[in-house]
Amino acid sequence: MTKQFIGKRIKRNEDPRLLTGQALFVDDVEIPGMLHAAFLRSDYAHARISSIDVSAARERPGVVAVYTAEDMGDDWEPGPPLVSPPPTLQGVTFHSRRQAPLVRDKVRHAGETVAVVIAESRYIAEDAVEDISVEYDPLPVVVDLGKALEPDSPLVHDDLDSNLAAHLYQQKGNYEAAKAQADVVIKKRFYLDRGAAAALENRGIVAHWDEKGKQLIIWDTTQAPIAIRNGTATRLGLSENQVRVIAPFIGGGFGPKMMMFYPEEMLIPWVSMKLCRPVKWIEDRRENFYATTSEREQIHDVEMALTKEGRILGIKDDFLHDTGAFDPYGLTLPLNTQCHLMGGYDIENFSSNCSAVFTNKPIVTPVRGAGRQQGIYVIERMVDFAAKELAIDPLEIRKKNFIPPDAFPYNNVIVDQAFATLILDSGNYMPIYEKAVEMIGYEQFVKEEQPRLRAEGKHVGIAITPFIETTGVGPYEGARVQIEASGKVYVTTGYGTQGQGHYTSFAQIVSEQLGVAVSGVRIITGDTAEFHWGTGTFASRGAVVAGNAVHAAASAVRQKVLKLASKVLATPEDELELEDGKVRMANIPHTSVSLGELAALANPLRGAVEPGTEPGLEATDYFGPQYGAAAFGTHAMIMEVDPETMMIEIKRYIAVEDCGRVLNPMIVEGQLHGGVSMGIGNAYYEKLHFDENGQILNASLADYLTVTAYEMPPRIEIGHGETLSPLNKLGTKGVGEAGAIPVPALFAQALENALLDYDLEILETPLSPNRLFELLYKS
Amino acid sequence: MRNLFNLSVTVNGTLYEREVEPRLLLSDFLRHDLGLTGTHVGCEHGVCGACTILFDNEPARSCLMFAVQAHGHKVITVEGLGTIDSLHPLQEAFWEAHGLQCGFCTPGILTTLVPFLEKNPDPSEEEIREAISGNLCRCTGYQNIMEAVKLAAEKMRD
Amino acid sequence: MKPPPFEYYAPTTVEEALALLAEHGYDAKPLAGGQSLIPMMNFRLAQPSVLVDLNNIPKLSYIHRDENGGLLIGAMARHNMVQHDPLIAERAPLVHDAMPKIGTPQIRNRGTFGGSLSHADPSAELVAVSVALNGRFRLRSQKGERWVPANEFFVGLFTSVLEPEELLIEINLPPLSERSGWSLMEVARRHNDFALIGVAAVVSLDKNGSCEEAKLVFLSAGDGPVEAHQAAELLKGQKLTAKAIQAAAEKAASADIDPGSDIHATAEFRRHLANVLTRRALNDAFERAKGK
Amino acid sequence: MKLVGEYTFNGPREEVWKIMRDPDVLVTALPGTKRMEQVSEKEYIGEVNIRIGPISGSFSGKLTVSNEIPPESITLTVEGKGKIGFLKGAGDVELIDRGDGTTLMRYNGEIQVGGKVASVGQRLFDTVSKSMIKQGLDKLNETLQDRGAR
Repeated sequence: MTKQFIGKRIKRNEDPRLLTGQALFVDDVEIPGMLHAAFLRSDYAHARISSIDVSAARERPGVVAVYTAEDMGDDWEPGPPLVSPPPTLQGVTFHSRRQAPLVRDKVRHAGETVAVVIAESRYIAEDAVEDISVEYDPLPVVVDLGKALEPDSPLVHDDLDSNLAAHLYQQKGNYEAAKAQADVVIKKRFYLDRGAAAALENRGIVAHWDEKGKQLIIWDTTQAPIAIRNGTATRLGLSENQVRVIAPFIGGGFGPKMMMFYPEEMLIPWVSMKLCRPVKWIEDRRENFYATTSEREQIHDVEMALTKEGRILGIKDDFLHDTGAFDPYGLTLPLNTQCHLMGGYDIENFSSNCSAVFTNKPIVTPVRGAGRQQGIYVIERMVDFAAKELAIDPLEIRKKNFIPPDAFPYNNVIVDQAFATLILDSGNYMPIYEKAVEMIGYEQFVKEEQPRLRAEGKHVGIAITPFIETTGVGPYEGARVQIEASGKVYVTTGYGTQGQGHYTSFAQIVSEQLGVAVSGVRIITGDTAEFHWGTGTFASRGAVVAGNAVHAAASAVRQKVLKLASKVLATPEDELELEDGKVRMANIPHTSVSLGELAALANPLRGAVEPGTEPGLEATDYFGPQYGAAAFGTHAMIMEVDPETMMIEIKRYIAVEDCGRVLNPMIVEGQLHGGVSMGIGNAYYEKLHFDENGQILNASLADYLTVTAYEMPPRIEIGHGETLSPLNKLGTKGVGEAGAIPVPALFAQALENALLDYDLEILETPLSPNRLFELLYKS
Repeated sequence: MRNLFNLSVTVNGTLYEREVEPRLLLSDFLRHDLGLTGTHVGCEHGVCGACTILFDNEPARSCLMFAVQAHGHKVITVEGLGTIDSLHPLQEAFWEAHGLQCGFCTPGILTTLVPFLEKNPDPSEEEIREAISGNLCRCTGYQNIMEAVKLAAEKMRD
Repeated sequence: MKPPPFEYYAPTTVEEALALLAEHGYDAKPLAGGQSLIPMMNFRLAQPSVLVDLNNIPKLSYIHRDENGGLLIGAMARHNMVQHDPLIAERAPLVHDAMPKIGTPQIRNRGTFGGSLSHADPSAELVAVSVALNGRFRLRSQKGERWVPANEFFVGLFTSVLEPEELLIEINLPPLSERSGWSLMEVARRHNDFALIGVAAVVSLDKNGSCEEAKLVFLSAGDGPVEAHQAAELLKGQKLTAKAIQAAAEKAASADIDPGSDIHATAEFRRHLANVLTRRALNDAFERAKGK
Repeated sequence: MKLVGEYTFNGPREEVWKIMRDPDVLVTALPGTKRMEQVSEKEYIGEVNIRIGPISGSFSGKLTVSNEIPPESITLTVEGKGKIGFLKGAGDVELIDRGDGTTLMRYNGEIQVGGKVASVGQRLFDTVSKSMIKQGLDKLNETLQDRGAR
């Protein structure tokens, strides 16, 4: 069916507010009598607290209260587990250890909260933090992921007999048997390090306990307002309906704002209730590096078994995953990694041991890409090495192994983050891959341009990397669609938004059903008072799960509209059409009734609403996919390297993406641009540097290098494929994280190709000029 | 030591008189004393550019200035550029070119670009990169920001 | 990240400012552009108890010729003003080239020439450039005034010969000699970051095209601007052949500088880059000198 | 961060050793040292106010000496903390008689910094430690020569 609104480049409904400074962010909330919080955080990564003296802080003028773990008494308890380990996995070991609002006995990572000061202003609160003196007994620190499981390693959690947080084993077919038949077996070890999400807006929370109304209102930079509401109610002994959590406009999420409960989220509402005053805490940038979660450190020992023709018979990958000092987010990340270790390839035999490991470093939870980037890095690097080893063209070996279009739905056998067997719902990989090859002009470049440039002494390389992204997992989201007597359409969902354009893409879905202008659809997201149910913004699931919930609700309202209108216009429903906010007769368009009039009729002041029907033109519906939708894409780049200075320049960048039905190409392209920029950071600029004491040596934006306009390619050229997902009515798949996933693998390929004469072998990410120098001149 | 200063400053054309502590950052003064929360704070060490405002018509980091330093000066924030009903051509261009996503960095980028486009009615790609190189954006990869600036330049030329 | 409390003064004349500095001595800190000081205060790494704001002394912001063809720059001239000043472009092209490399456009709108020099950050372009150009600094206190050559002004990390009660009020840049060329080369992680290493080069040629004098001053190579005397010595009187330039570059990188290591670059990588950049900068400067 | 280096004192080894072990001298030598008292034969506690341009921070802590082989070698261990962070380090110091009335000091140690100063000031560590060690040793050398002069 031809779409009127879906698939169109429609300007975003949210933009005018954002562009004029009229959008509400958490730090914009001002309430009379509001107090301000500042935290004393541990300088040490691992230490016992022998004493805390807050007396001087309490005496400082302007300070209202100072709390330590002790002051919380019986209210002190660690956060709830956010995600439990997969019940479906046999023999999985999982030790759940969660962060506390304030450290009681032992500090387990630098930046953990030791005390909180509540004062009349943030300035005074920070003065008072300096008045607090803490005696620490420093302990040996667990930093090196590779050494953390050694028997003599210090323990992050003393009650465990090692730093093993979790172990899981997954297999498909029989790798060892496959290996026995293989012509070649390639073995490599890969090191992948940590980066930060570094959203432009740091985290923040405002809690307002209304003692008379017995109502707690919380503004929180969270990606999961519903879960925060429920958890807060439980912690504070309130009913869910006494707590209202608002996730207003949020300055970027990228994963870490999905983590819950952060210590501050447990503490600030508690303080507000204690003092019966509104309390605001806004994370500062330095805090953000220690207190907000980060990701990506893993060490992989990989084997790939192939025939001499380059058919991949099997993969074996035993890897260590750094989970930081606690593991509230369960096994989501290692599972995502395992799910992507076979990439888009048809591989029958797979074996993977993963050990998640506690270290004295900040907590690890998903960051855009969420374990997938690591999996894709490993498989794509291995395929590159295989091509080299077998002297097969790197394009050919990939084409040889892609999952064929007729194999979908493709059972990947191993269990994914949704705790179900991963099934790739649909896809047609070859055309996407070939489109990228064609767009970058591969043939022409390698045959003509590259030789010419090499002759000129230039080091220019080309790379092409395919990848899958599992997206849109359950459990569910919901939405309510309502036509008001004003004719305005009002839509609410519990799903939070952090810049993905939901106010517009969801509106397009509704407009498609009700024939109203997109700008006339008002969307409210992330306010628990507006919609009670939902899960959260993660796993690139907005357009898939929330989008289809909106679609379901809008379709239901459309049915109500048609039913009523057919009465009013005395015309069968199938002869009616919804257009320009009116229902009209297909054959005589000037005979029509407006949606507003119908809404008024559906809410009569006299007479009786027929039994079995409800007043109003309103519907609430939910969507929970049977399993996730699998997107596919291929990125390509041409990069020039100066092997004297290690400075790089991306000459061209291609991103071809198949994310099913595209709701708004403008928004999808924007998501890809952003993902790629973060991926470029992950590949060559962004790394959290920990020293041997677990100190972060670059906890500022001057030393933690997110890319600027200068580090980006001249432009990112985008191509689209459209393999609809059979699992949902809209046929959508997720795209939010896609851009970031293949970039480090792509970079490694491009660097090796550009520096052919150096016979470089890249087994790590992120790289940097200094590291590249070491690889080129020290081997 | 709480020696207060009488500060009078013109913000978006309005004269404000307030008593402030010398250490109060201009960014906090604008946001919390004047309620002009369109100016955002992303790092408070002068790198991210979200807090950029126009100080006597030149882009400056409001987190790297004390409010007292604005005494007798003219400040323009994003609220002073255009309104929802009548957007500045630059704001229109950002809307049309999808030059923003979460919108947190946007006010600082807009205030940076207004004088830039007045001085460079027809900027080159390179000049635009240079102009926005002091503003970090985590969502857009800068591409549609570049597009928006080109579009704005057209709009502002005719 | 909020700054600690301090007393604030906003003098309108140099005399008032000097009186305040004399009164408060070590506890006082002059506030110029504040683009380096205020971040340190926001992090609470710097906690001066008194700030003497120089931004209300218009007299300190100017750029004009001096009688012998050089330039006089007021300490409070903002980077942005210097960057776009035709006199600078014409008579101090090395400074003109350095300007876009300093911070970001917004930083350059506030940051000042004298502030950057007084801050004495070994990674600051102007610190190295002022030495390469044989700049002279005019310092004044209530006790009186003195002129200090740039190469004697910087004594260590963030440390200069400035006494607590003394202000840098003016910078003098002598004219480049005839048949001289300049170059500023640096490598930074991102465009706006502090350079991992950088070098300012000035070479002047004698009538038969040999190197009369060469000056190589490095940034981010030590606790202040680092002048490569040994390398310069190698070039004196030489024809600037690829071989001679390479020899000088190697000498500078291996013997003249003593860079440190940090998370972005090891000392070894910095030496490597110094070698590369010196070669490139000398070639660049040589070409310019010949061109004249 | 590693601290490895050499320094030549213009004086005999015994004299160098003496001043090295004299708290009153150390107070004057170690940059920014406000006070230092010997609490036991092997232990000194003290307060240092480090000032690098606009950056300043005071650290209180202790200095412990061990493996003492007068006048040849000694191990120094420092631990200090303050509002802007903490530091701990240990180093072996060796004195070699050059035979020409001068003494060569070899030091080889490691220092670790934590807290705020570590997280935002890493660019400066190397330079700071290098220059502080140099300042300190120069001061010791001066004292040494003054004494010799007396």
